[in-house]
Amino acid sequence: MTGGVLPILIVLAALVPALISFALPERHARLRSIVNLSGAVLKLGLVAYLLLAVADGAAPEARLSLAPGLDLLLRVDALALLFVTLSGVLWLITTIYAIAYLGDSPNLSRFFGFFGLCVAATTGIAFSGTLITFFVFYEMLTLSTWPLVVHKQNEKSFAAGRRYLAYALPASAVLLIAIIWLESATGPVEFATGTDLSVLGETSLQMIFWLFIAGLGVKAALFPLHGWLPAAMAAPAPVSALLHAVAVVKAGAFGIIRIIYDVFGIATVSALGLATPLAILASFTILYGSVRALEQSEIKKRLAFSTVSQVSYIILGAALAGPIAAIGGLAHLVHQGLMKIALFFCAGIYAERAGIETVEALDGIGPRMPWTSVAFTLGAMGMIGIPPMAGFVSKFYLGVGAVQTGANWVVVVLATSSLLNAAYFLPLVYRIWFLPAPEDRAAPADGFERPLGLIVPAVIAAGAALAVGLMAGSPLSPLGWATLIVERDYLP
Amino acid sequence: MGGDPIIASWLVYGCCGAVLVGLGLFGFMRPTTTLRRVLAFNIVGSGIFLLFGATGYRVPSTGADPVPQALIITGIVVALAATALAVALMLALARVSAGRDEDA
Amino acid sequence: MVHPALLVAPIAAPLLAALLAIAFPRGAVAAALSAVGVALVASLVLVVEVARTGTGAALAIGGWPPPLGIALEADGLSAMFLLAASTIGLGVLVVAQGPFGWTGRETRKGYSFWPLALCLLAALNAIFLSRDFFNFYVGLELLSLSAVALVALDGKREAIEAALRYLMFALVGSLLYLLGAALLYAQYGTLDIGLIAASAETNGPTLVAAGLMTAGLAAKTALFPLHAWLPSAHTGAPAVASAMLSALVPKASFFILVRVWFDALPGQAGPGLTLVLGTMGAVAIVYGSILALLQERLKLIIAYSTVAQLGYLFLVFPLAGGDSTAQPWFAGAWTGGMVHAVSHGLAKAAMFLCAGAMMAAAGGDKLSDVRGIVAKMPLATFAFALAAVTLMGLPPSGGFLAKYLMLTAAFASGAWVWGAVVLAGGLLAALYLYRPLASLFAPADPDRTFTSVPLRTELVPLALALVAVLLGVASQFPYDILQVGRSVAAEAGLE
Amino acid sequence: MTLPGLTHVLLEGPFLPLAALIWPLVLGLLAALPRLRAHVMMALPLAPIPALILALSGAVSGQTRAPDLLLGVALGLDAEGALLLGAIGALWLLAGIHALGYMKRPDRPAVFVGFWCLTLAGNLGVVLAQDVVTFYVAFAAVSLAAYFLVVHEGTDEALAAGKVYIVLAVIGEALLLAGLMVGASSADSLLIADVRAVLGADGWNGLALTAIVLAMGIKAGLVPLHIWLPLAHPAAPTPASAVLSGAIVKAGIIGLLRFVPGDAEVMGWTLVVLGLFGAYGGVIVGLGQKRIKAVLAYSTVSQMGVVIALCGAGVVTGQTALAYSAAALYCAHHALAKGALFLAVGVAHGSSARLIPFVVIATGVVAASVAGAPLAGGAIAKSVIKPAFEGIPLLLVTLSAIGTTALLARFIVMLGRSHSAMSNAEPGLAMAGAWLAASVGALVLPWLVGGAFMANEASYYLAPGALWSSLWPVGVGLAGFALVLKFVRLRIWFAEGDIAPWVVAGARRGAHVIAHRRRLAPPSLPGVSSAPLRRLVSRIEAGLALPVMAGLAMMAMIAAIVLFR
Repeated sequence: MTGGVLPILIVLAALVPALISFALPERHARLRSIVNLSGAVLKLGLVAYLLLAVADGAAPEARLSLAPGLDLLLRVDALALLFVTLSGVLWLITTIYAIAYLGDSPNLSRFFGFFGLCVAATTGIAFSGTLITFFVFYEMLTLSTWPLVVHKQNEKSFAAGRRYLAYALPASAVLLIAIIWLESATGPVEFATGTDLSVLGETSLQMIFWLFIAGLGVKAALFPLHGWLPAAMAAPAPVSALLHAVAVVKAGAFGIIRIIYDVFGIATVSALGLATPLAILASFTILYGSVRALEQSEIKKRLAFSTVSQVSYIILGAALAGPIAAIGGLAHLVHQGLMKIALFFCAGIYAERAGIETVEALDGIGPRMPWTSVAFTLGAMGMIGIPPMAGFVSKFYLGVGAVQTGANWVVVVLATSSLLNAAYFLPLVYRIWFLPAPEDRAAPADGFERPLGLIVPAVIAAGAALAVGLMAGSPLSPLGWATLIVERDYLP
Repeated sequence: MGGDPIIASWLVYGCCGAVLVGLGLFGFMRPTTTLRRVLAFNIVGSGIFLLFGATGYRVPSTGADPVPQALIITGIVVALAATALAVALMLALARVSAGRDEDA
Repeated sequence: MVHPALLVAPIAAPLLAALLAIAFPRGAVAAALSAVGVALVASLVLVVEVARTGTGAALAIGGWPPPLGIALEADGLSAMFLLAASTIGLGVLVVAQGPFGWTGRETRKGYSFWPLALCLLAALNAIFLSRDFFNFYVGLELLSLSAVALVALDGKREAIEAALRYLMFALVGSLLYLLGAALLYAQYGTLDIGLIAASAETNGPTLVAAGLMTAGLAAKTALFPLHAWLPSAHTGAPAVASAMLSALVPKASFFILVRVWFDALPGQAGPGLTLVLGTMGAVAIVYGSILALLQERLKLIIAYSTVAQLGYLFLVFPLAGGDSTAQPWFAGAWTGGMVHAVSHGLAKAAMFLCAGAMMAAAGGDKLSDVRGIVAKMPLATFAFALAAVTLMGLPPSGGFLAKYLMLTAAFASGAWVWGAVVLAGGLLAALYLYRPLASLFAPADPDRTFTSVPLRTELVPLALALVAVLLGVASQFPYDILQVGRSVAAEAGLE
Repeated sequence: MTLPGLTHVLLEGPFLPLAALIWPLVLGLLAALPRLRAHVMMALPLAPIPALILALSGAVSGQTRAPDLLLGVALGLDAEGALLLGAIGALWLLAGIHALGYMKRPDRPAVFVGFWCLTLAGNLGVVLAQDVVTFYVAFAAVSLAAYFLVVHEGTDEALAAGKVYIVLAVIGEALLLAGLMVGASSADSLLIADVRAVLGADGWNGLALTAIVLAMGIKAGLVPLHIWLPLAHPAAPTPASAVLSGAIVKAGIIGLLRFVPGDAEVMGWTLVVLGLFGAYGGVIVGLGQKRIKAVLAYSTVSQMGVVIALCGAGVVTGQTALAYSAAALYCAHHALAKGALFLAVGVAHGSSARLIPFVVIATGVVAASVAGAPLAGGAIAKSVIKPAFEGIPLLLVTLSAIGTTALLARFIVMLGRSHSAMSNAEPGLAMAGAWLAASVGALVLPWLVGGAFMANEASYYLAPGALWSSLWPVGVGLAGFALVLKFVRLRIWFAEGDIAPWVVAGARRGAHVIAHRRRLAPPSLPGVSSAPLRRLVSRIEAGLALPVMAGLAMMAMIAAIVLFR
């Protein structure tokens, strides 16, 4: 199979089930589930095949030119694969979870349609070889996520949807300005070939860089632009899992990584004096997200703010000019995905099965829902950065990388953020396991931890986070793959 | 046969045309009833056709240039059609506002 | 050489069908559909020929070469507009079978819709194919009169008032245009674009003539200060008619304006023209969007959206292709403008047809009436959303391609003010289209029932919207066609 | 297409160290299986066995490397490590046996066993770890998992103590993480030895060393950070507090020994000062305690103070190797002895008035050994650490024996009164057996293994001079205690955990302020009321519809086009 067709196949593997789901009327629930699951499995198979190919240095690409100088390029490189593997795996378990979670609630065809579109857009973002392709899929992601946020169609989710668009659309306008400003001077920008930025003056380059960061920062929930994320908690649990761990937030962070490494190049970024301010902004977001999370009494809101701070680890890793920090950032892209999706699944199960929405209602649920609570605890431990969970590995690499580049203050930020994470996660774990359960909590008819479709994905995700942390040293782990990326593509 | 007339006849027609156009446009813009506007429209139209005719004459030697004449004829037809439509609409409006509704 | 029939058919077929429709009202629908079908096929073949041969096609009718005879010519631009007009025309007429089809007995509306619509389409094709200013005039008049008649079709009071106001504006416009043509003829002794371009020189009378024509055409294209007639006209007209009115009619007069400044008098466009048209276009975008934001009725929102989107077209003049040599690749604002004209036409037609279908189902066109109609008419709502995506200029739609081309031209030529206006237009479009979309997707309150609507009234807009999006995806094809026969000014830009 | 690195080796070097760690984890997981729940407590004594076998086989040549695990696990064992491993393993074994008897019908045994094994694995990992990441993972396991042992009883007091414990443990983790990051990155290697070498330098590395010492201080009960110890011990079940005091606290000491470099003068002196302060402070506050386990807890604080001082002295006098082996021996002896004392408390509670004298006498001997009485193991341990000290610290160390003796005498007196009310109470074979074994171990161990660590022969300690030098402090201590008991009526009582209540109150007020500061309302878009805008716009629309306006606009347009050529 020629390499070129592979990336298109993978994008189609996500797109086709979506289109089929749109067409299927509501009553064909079973057929729709089969279509989506087979799509997900097929995608994973293709990704596995590609992993082997790319590991050997192949970089298949497919080019479709829209207009001279404006061509869509799907190119598979190691960084793209890291993101696609993450989104592929998490899409599979999120689909299982969504099927069980939504059961027979109304207009599911529409839900799975847009769900598939979202993942197709994310895959497109990962494979995009030029800035314009990236922008096209970036926009597709915004559009296909909005209907998911407003899926429940109640006033709260519409308000959340409004807020999401109010942040996302101007951001895309800003991003478009940045792209056009850059491309009008340097010609079409391709990630692989890189661009000579000498054409533009230093100040305009800096302004373009900050426009890029603003445009991508909304999705990556950087400090001033994170407002939409907590509000988007009005969406059903599988959607928040998708938003936080699989697609949207990752797309923002991935975009920033692409901009820093492939468009500007880490040397130019630090030469222009942009690396430190970005690192400071990311660090501030880390601390701000954690402090705000302390105040939230709703579990999902707390997780949302924790995402705001966790994603900035990735950006911090990208901003610090050292290879080890870069590896840490890239690995955290995957680790955060696994841990956060486990937490969201558990939050969804608690809300769905035991009606627990707020932190106070968590008392004593541990013994009654052992599997979910263990998964939640593992996820929480990972977030705090307690070894041997995945969170610790990337945090450790970030710290070491930071000190190597001389940014020692980052270690203080990381330590404080671990403390803050503990401050807003440990009380939850404490309530789950150590406080007596209120008498009036009625277990649903068929027991708390049913159906399995809900519990298994959560446990898998938490287990994967633990396994990835434990086996971090091996080349197969995300850390190993991140090292491969940094050594192969970005070592100065 | 007289020598050159004091001013060439085409100039006279040209100026008359221009005056007619000016008058018509002024009449068009004044706040008046629609009927008056349609009349103003016709005045401007004839002014323009006069201008067209004047330009046609200017080409010497082989008599009047046929093209403007063709254009003028078409112009007149089009102006007539437009006026007819305008008047029809005004009648329909009058009928409607008088209470009887058009048949569906 | 392109077979001459291809150039004549798009004009002759609809006219013939119009006559047949008058003679045999019972067979009007069949005649109309077959005629527009023929026109569509002819334009398709024409487009393919133009793309393949890379040169336009010309035909001197009756063997009389200009300056005496009338010449029909189709370069890339006219072929593209022709194809768009025929596609939209066919779509609209297919949907029109519902409200205006033969229902046993002859009704006033049913009888008069078909000939008017066919005349309108014939006029459009005539304008797109002609190379002669007087030909444009005749086409323009036929277009305006049939459009005015269509607006007044419903016979209600505000429809007729709107039609009258539209007629007034149209008459002033065509008079000024005719005056300009007369002066041009006085100056150059011919009205054929090619000949004028050959002997054009910059002097007072030519500029006055061109100015008059521009003012006239601006009135007909409803450019900002002269747009007051459009919203009421397009809301008064029946939805099917307003689809054609909004999507095609203003594009014809814009097409002539482009011919005047880019083909006939390339050297004449001074800063006066570009700045005036550019500023009026920019204000039109902002003003139209604000008004669309404040409307409660669906059709009014779409009508004001037309006013705004038309503003985009006039940004072509200040951007005018930008000195393409400066850009690393020669994407011009001119191409962007033309792609925007086509994609806006398709999207606006789809949007009006959806609005028509929803009004028929909900019995009213206020946003509150159509709330939650997605449950009953998912396809129409999805078409509406797709059209909205094109209007907002989000990828992968045709609108995005147009916006992208204009933006690159703006940034390359340093005129980033116009770039900002283009972007603001996209955001404002998102702003005023959010409310209708939100209410369409809102959960319908159970006791509200919608009458069912024939499937074709949902499928046609969906098809048109998909073509609009397709324009953005498979955009290499339209891009190349538009380059065929592109004048120097379009490429190098009005200086 | 071979995956890169698939063929590389999974494990190099001897397997036993890795097995010693993995075995307790496996047992812990098995405990969770419902089928094995019935006799899950059996796992407690089995868990430390591989570690004991490893310790008995002595030092391990070469490192065990498992590059895939974590960031490349490296385990190793030197002579001192083997001694410590043996003592800690033995204590865990005996405490496990004791727990079998002590906890007849424990609630949620699976959870207790699970976390017991996890803590054990962490404890062993701290001794075996050669690379920074494994050390951190093990340290995290031992400090966080121990929380569950503390709060096992579920009483309010236990939960409160647990809260203080976990907060300090997490702060310790964060500090350690920061310190290790800086150390690992400036040493550009993950091995502890390399990191230790680089920590001496000033600047950021100095800060890293302080952070690591603080983290170890929290665990080892360095004075200001010791407040969790006296709160946790009384609340925990006896076998757990035996292990807490005997083995888990040692993790902090091992950390200090491993990370404090030889050239950190300033750090050395601070350790000596704080250590000695802890030694004497522990005794004074210990005497003012009401509950027997609190007394023992303070005795641990005081003993650990001495060892910390020893570490500091080793750095100050440049004899880090000697201090390392001396500390190893002292800690090994202290582990078993303190374990025995705690188990004695368990045995005492379970035995009737009739049996209590035997318990008291045996515990008295062990207490004497801890105090450094001649012929007992403690004497050797104390004598081994003396050469590391000079000048005033040396004097203070010898005088500290007096304090320890007084404190332990008070313990013995309280032990005597704490027999169970039932006349026929039998402490049960498992509990008594474990306690006796621990006592014998404490007494005998220094003699058995002392040879390798002592500068001179065993006979030296039998010489009258050495006897006398270890006897007089014990005598003075006993005499002083007897006087105080008889005549000084005023009793000054210290709150358990001395400064703990104020610290906790301060922390709670701080948390309260953060949680309830005014929630910043999200900036809502200023809702422009559309009415005035609507009116303005409709006026403009009406105006533009007038033909005159349209006409004027067109005229203006034409003029602009013509004029601005």
